[in-house]
Amino acid sequence: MLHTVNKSPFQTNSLETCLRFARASHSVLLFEDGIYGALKGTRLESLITDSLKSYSIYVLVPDVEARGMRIGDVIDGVKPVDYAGFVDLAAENTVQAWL
Amino acid sequence: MLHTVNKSPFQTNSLETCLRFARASHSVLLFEDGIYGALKGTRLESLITDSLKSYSIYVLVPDVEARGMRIGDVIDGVKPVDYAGFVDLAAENTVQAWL
Amino acid sequence: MEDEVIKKFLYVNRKAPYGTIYALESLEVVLIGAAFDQDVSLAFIDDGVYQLKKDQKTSVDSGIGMKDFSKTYLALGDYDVNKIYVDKASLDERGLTADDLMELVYEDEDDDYKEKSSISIVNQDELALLMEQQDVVLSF
Amino acid sequence: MEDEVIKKFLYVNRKAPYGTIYALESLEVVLIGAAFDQDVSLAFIDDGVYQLKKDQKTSVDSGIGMKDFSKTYLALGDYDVNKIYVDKASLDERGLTADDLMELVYEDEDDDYKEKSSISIVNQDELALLMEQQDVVLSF
Amino acid sequence: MKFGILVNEGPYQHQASDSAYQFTKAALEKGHEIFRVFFYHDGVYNASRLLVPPQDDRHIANRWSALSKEYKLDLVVCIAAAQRRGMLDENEAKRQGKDAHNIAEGFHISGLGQLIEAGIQSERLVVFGD
Amino acid sequence: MKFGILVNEGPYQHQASDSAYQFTKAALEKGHEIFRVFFYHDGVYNASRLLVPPQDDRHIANRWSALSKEYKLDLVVCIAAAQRRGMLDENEAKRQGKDAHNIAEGFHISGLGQLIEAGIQSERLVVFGD
Repeated sequence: MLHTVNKSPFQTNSLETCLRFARASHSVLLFEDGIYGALKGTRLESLITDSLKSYSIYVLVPDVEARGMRIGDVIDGVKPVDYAGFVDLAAENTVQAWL
Repeated sequence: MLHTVNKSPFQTNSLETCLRFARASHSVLLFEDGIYGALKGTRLESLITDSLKSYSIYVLVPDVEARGMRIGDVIDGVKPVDYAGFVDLAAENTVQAWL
Repeated sequence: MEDEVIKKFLYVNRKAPYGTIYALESLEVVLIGAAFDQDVSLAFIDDGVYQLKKDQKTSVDSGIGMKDFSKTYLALGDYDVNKIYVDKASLDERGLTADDLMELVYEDEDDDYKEKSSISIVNQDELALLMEQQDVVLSF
Repeated sequence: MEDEVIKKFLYVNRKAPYGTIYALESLEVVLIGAAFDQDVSLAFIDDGVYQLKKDQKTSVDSGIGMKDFSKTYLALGDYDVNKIYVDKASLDERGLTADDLMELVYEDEDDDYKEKSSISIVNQDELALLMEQQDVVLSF
Repeated sequence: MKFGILVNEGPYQHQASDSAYQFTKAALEKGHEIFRVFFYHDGVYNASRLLVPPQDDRHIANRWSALSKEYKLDLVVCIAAAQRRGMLDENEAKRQGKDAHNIAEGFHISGLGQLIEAGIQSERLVVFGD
Repeated sequence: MKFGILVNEGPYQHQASDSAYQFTKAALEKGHEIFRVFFYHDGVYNASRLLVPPQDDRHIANRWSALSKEYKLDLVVCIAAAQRRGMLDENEAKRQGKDAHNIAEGFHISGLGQLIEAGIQSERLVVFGD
């Protein structure tokens, strides 16, 4: 199962709820304003680093770069993908969007 | 100054930020999905009861009733208003919307 | 053959009614979808649980000037949409219980048409398992 | 006389760029508003602080397929929009500092056209005071 | 008192336009003046003449038009936001070489300066959005 | 693999339509099939033929139309959501007694059943919204 989150975790509760329902073997993709959850040094960093122990988290690089961040700003262990990588993830899993 | 909040405090951080900037002598109006912050018995009830010590909080009754709640479900001390009351509050204060 | 495939559809509702149209237009999809004989479940999570609050009261000419569409949920049972899952944690943090929700029921044709509740209040592990079993998840 | 009124306008920006259009269209109001010779301030709070992040990189033909509009903030000084307040708590919880933001400057005509920073990083009491002094608050 | 109103969201999807309407109506009924209602962002969609809501639902554009007629309300749609979103009046359609236009009676298209002017001339500006 | 795509927000205001477009394009370029793109809620506004975005910006409706032409994409606009929001094709305009219509080339209006069918016939349904 692929969970997608497109909202900033500072603005809405989508990421928080998504992580409540994500399970081992699932994947989570952060894109659009959701990429803010994947960044180092924020108040929410531990939410992600803890989650990485249980399942894979991906971040959409074009959304990261548009917002002035670079791969180096992303938490270690979060895997970078482009739109083609997003497609691959969706092909491998049923997709649940946390809007 | 009148602060208006139209989002559910469970979904977004608008109420939380609003309360961070509200000051004594200000007023806060909860309307639309913002009315959920004014209800008794929620996880966030103390956020409102604490705030009531410093400033006035209002809730728009038509929005409360539409959502299946009644005045009795509203935290004691939060003042009910209708649209005319909303107009009065806006006439008395500069308005800042926390969208 | 392909047309006879039965898939598991889950509608995930996480937004409050009236503040946005998602609740209403999600319900419209569910009603149309009911004609397709798929295996349909509805989940209400976060502010989505407020959609099922009883005693909603507004009309085009009073209140907030929008019609009360909550009665439509009561018809779901007649459309054979009777697997309605409500996240317990979401109810809890809002101070709500089953008593605050509308009574959504259906007649069980396998059990002498007895009237049964369509609503199951579930914990997050049960809901996570339900999600994993789906073919299609429509989020609103 | 009425046309010569100078009012205090505050633009409050609380949303991230690109995910929604509010940042871009807010900036369009500020630029048009600059022609009206009012007393203009901008506040960046919550995800709004991300609007000022330097190194934004996208174009219609690459990245997310949207143009990078962040360069427009650099022009604000030329429009005499030079009171830009950034909420420190919002930066802090995002792990950002002044160094992460674009350098927005203006030439101070009262001080031999020296180049000065338009950005003030302020705490919430300073920002609350600023809000209280306004005549018009436009929120995006 | 003189109010200015800013509507930032389109009809039906968000309650913003409904709340703005109820506020505006209540203000007028109390004898206040509404200097202008300005439609910005997706708010420009409120000005569509082509809405066909279900029969038992409110007609958001007509409701604004009717209020405008009754109280001589100034309903202004931001031209930049409207162009981007496909809301055009007859003049704009001609100018842009488009074969149709869709602005309802009572609304007119103008620049963002009209919003700033509403801020200056009104004693209060009230914003309704998402 | 066969994908279905659901777009729940209008052009420009939210990134949903942009992300859906980039996803759809990437999927097609990888050789996947797109069974249908369904526009619901404010997503129906993506189908407007009247958009006039700034010259240096993307044209969201044209971009979808072009992709539809290149790959024979099925772009379906929900009729109920479209009526409510003033998005009409020529037939609908006639039927509703409206004097204009605004649907762009490549899009067509149909019922919500087309969304359910996309769920049934596609191996994956991917939702883009707010």
